[in-house]
Amino acid sequence: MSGLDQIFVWIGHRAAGWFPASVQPLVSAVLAIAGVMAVFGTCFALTTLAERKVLGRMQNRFGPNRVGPYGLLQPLADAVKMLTKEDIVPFSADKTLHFLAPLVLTVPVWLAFAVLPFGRNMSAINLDAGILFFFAVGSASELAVFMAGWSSQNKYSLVGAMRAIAQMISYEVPLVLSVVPVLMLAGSLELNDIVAAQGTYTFGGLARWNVFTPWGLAGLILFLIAATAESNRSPFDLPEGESEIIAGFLTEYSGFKYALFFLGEYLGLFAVTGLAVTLFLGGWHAPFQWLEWVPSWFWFAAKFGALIFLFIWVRATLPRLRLDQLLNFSWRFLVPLSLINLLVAAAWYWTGAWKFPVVAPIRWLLCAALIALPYHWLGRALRGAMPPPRKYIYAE
Amino acid sequence: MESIIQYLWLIPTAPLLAAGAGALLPRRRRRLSAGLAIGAISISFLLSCAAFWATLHSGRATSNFRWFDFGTTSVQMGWVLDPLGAIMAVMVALVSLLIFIYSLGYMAKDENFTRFFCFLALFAAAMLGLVIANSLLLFFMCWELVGLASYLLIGFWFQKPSAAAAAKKAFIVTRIGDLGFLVGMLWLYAKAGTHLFYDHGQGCLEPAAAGGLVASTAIALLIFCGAVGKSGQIPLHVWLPDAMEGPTPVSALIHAATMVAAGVFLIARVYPLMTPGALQVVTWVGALTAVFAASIAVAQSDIKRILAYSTVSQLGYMMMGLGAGGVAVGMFHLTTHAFFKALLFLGAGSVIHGCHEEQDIRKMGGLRLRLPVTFATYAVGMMALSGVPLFFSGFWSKDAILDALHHWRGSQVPFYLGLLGAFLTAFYMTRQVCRVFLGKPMTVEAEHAHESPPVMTVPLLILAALAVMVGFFGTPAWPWFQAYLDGGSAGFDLSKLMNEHQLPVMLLSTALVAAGIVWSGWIYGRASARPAREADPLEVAQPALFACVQKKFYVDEFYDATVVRLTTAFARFCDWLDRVVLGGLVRAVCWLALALARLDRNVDKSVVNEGFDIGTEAVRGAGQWVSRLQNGQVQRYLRVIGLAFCGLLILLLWGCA
Amino acid sequence: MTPSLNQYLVLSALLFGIGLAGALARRNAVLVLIGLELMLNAANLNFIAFWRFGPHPEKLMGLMFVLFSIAIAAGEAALGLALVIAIYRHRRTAQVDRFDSLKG
Amino acid sequence: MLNEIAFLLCAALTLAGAVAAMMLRNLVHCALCAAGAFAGLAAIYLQLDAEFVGFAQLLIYVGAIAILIVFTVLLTRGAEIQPGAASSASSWWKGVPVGALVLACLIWSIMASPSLVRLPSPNVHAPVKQIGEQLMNQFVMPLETIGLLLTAALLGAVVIGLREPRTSEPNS
Repeated sequence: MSGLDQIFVWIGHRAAGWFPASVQPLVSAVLAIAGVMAVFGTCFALTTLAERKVLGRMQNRFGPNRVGPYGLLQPLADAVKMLTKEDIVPFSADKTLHFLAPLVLTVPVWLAFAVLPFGRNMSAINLDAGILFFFAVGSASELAVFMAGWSSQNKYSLVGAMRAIAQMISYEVPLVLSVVPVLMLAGSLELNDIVAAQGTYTFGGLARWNVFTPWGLAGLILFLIAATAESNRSPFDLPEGESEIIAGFLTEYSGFKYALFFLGEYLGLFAVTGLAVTLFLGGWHAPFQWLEWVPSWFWFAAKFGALIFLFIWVRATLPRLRLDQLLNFSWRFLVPLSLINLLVAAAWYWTGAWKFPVVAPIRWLLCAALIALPYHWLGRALRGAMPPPRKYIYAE
Repeated sequence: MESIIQYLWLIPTAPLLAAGAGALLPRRRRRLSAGLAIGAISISFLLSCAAFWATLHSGRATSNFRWFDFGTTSVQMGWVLDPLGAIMAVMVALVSLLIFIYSLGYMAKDENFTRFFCFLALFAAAMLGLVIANSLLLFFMCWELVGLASYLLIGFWFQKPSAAAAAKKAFIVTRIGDLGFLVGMLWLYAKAGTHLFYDHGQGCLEPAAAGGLVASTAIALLIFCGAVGKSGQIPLHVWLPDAMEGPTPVSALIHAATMVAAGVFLIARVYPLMTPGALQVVTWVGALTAVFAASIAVAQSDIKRILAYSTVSQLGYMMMGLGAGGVAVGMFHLTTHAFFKALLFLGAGSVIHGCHEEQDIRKMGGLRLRLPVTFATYAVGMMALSGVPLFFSGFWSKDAILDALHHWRGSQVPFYLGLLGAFLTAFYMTRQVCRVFLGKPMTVEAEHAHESPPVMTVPLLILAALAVMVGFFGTPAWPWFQAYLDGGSAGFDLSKLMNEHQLPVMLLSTALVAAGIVWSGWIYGRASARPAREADPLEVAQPALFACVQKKFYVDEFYDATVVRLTTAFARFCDWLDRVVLGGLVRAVCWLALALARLDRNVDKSVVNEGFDIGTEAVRGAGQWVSRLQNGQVQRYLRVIGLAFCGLLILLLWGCA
Repeated sequence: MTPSLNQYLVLSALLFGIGLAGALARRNAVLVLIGLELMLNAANLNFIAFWRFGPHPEKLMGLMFVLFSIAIAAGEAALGLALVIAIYRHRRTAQVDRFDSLKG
Repeated sequence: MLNEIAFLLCAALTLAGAVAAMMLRNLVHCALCAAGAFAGLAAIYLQLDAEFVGFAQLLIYVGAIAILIVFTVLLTRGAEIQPGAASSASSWWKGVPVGALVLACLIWSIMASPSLVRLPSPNVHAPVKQIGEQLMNQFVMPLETIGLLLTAALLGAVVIGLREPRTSEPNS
């Protein structure tokens, strides 16, 4: 409970204190919003740079290194470029929707950050149904994508939009289902409660994060896969696959609107990453009890950064999926597996009442087996369901 | 005792499970099926030994349970463990085990090996269930199951018409006896009110119930009918020789050692019901059967048929023993006979196997050199059956029967018949051994005969050892067997062997046996040197009598001429009745129905149809009118609903205001 | 000053009327379905309003009703739209006034 | 005052969306306007302290049903062909008067009930936990039934939507 831990809270209180009491709640809310927007706006800029640098390193090249020291000013240059570009609207486009689409995408995504706890006492609002709020505002992005694709009156845009919606609908199911075990075990939809439920320590100081349980581990992996697909990132970037449909629903966008889409997609990624940290990785809690003195917001940022790095890494590693593979993977593998994960969580809850020596490893192994065996079988069934690899007759 | 009685049901259940599993196995799983059956019967054997051990120290134990209720009565079933059942269970399980093993070799080439072991296991299960049953009803069920298994196994080679016929014959003939048994059983239930043998003083065999029975002689005789059928006593003996069409291990197991002894066991089991009058009948039937069958055996030439008639004859001895001497005497002969008759049958099987399925003893000869083990064991069996003194079990058990007959108060005729039977037995067994093993080979097959594999000869050796040893448990000097069955203890007293009651009988029978062996040896020892086609020496001496005996005293022909023809005639009559009388009646009814239908059709056409036509036209018209309301335009429906809603709302508000 | 119950009810009635008029007037099946959804939503609003203004809000009866109603509406929409697509495949039209025969 | 303004704004959004959804010519516009109306209703639910229902409304209506409608519009090519201006006068006069009549009846009945002019109960809140407990206790049978119903609806929709085998189509 050091001062450093609560420094942002303290700053917010002091700043709000300058205003009359009647508008203080409004002011503190505005301040929180401004803080979130500032932090994650910066984060967006840094991430674009980091992504390009990391991708470059992974592909054995340097990445941007011309603008500023180590290329650090590259995001700034990109921003200037984007804002000064001509804003092209196709002649046949539905101009209203073409204009509204980036807004409809970006605004709800900002809303989603309102419920995330970034540190001790550091969430903008404490909603009773926080998770539900998160997913409810996130659902608007599908409409935005459709609006963008349809209003462009371009067949690539429309195909891209349809692909994106199919993908988002398919992966929203496992995304939500993989969250449910956490809610079951925490007994609350409020994110602060979920973080608090992971806030105790066991085995001499190891944190009780959800990821250390079998269902939590499986849930995190399922969640991350579904989140990758939800945010249209590689290897699930079919809606924007350059080599197939130019840029999908983004084809007819340029300039500021394109930048807004870009921003919206990254913010969506940040939001689900933050949710993954909160749900599975213990939120802002330290991994070991003796590390509690480190400020809570630092732990959140560290975990957040690690997951973002993981996303970049995955992008650099895996090739893009085919559409049938994508849908099969979701409906035949992720959805059943996340349903089974519910049962595993129930089993974990139930076995929690067991009382005999060395119960912990036995319980862990039992639940792990409960999820590992379906994983094996479903994986085999999935391999059987996929069409065989194409044969290139003329290439050989 | 208490502990083993709870697991007694496992004895029949183990082979039953093996049979069930074997029935589901595909044909090619030969080893698995045989292994299952042999393993199961081994378990039964071990359990039987444990049960036997338990009975050495204590008396009778029962375990009853309620099978079902109807009304106020409840039908009970249960197991009983007493010396009688225990000795029988051990004997059945041991002989079954040995014969199962023997079958491995004997049936090795048969394509239906799996089925064979399934049936064998089914038989063993039924037989063991019968042995430990504590209810006449359960006994009867197992009894019928045994009959079924016997039917299946006699007809195992059902491709042979003779085997199929023999199976049917065995089934039908024993059914006649079983009918009597069933009637007796029901009568007994009506009188005693229970089928349990022992039920803490309430069972039908216990003094409280059995003492006060009315008409008990009739019941006992009806039950004896079952025994007559199963044990091949006159006049229902005709099926047993024909049953030899089955595979030889089956003959040994079912039709020599165990199943046919079930009739004897039945009488022994219900002995308390047997009144003196009934016992007299038993004795007489047994005596007649013994001599009758033995005399037929003299003139047969099929190696297995000779043994079959010998079995019938020995079963007659057992009946005599039961009738005149009591349970112990009959059961002792049953036990010794089981071992040496199984030995003889298996030896015969070995001979047949060695001679390439040849069964005619006139075509054999000189096999002692080619099948030495078989010869040695067969000789032991032959001497045991003939009753060669002192060392062979048959001597002691037969002697006990003869002794009992000698002291029987009824009549001395059975005693002399028994002596005659003993002489005949020695005669035909010597004849058989001479024909088969001594002399020179009569045919090419006999010359090229070969010894059987160890899987067949080892059971022979074990049975030979048992055929000798079992007898020592029941000598007059040490009557352990009798004492065990009666629940007492026996002391060793050599002087009893020498007392004035037993010694003359013993010497007399010994002399007769010796005479039979010597005479037969004198005749056939020389005859076996002659060619096979030549007539039997006895036939030369007494052609008419020999022919009569060879044709089994024309009993089969007699049955054909009387019972079978009568039945056939009655069946024809029934057929005629069905075709002409009943069929005519049915045809008449049909005509009547047809006429009515024609009438009805006309009425229907002119009256009903017209009416309905008018009615349906009206309905259709109305429907067409109404269907205009339902034209498929959903929006119109919705509009109507909306207007109706307004109307209702206005009415409602009007009412309120 | 907070709005009173009858304001919500009037809003609900307006929504219902608009939905009904649309469902009756428009000929495209999809639009008819949208009209139906609007009417359902008007009913839901009634439930919520009566729950909020009712004497026993702690019993959550209205909320529950609306939750179930929303779930059913989702199923109804999925089925209705699937039917529209299926009919469109057969008839090459999505006009409700052409859907007037039972045979495919 | 603030509440009143918020209510009026949300009501205006909802009604405008609904009217537009029923009157616009382009079906995609109609669908999107309907989504707007649904979102406005969700806001009204939030204002009525029914957080959970509001979010559920947003999630299901905007996230699922609107998308479904849009898909259907595209699959039935409703957005492209508009033969003879779908909103022809003949159908307008068939529908709107009935709608107006019903509306009039409803409004009249509302206005005729003075007991409806009342203020909300104070301090109402519906915590998620309580909703969950009620769903698992008092309403568990309806919940299970709804689950079954949704499963059946899902299967039914899939079966209906499946493309039939080519052979059974007469004109292809």
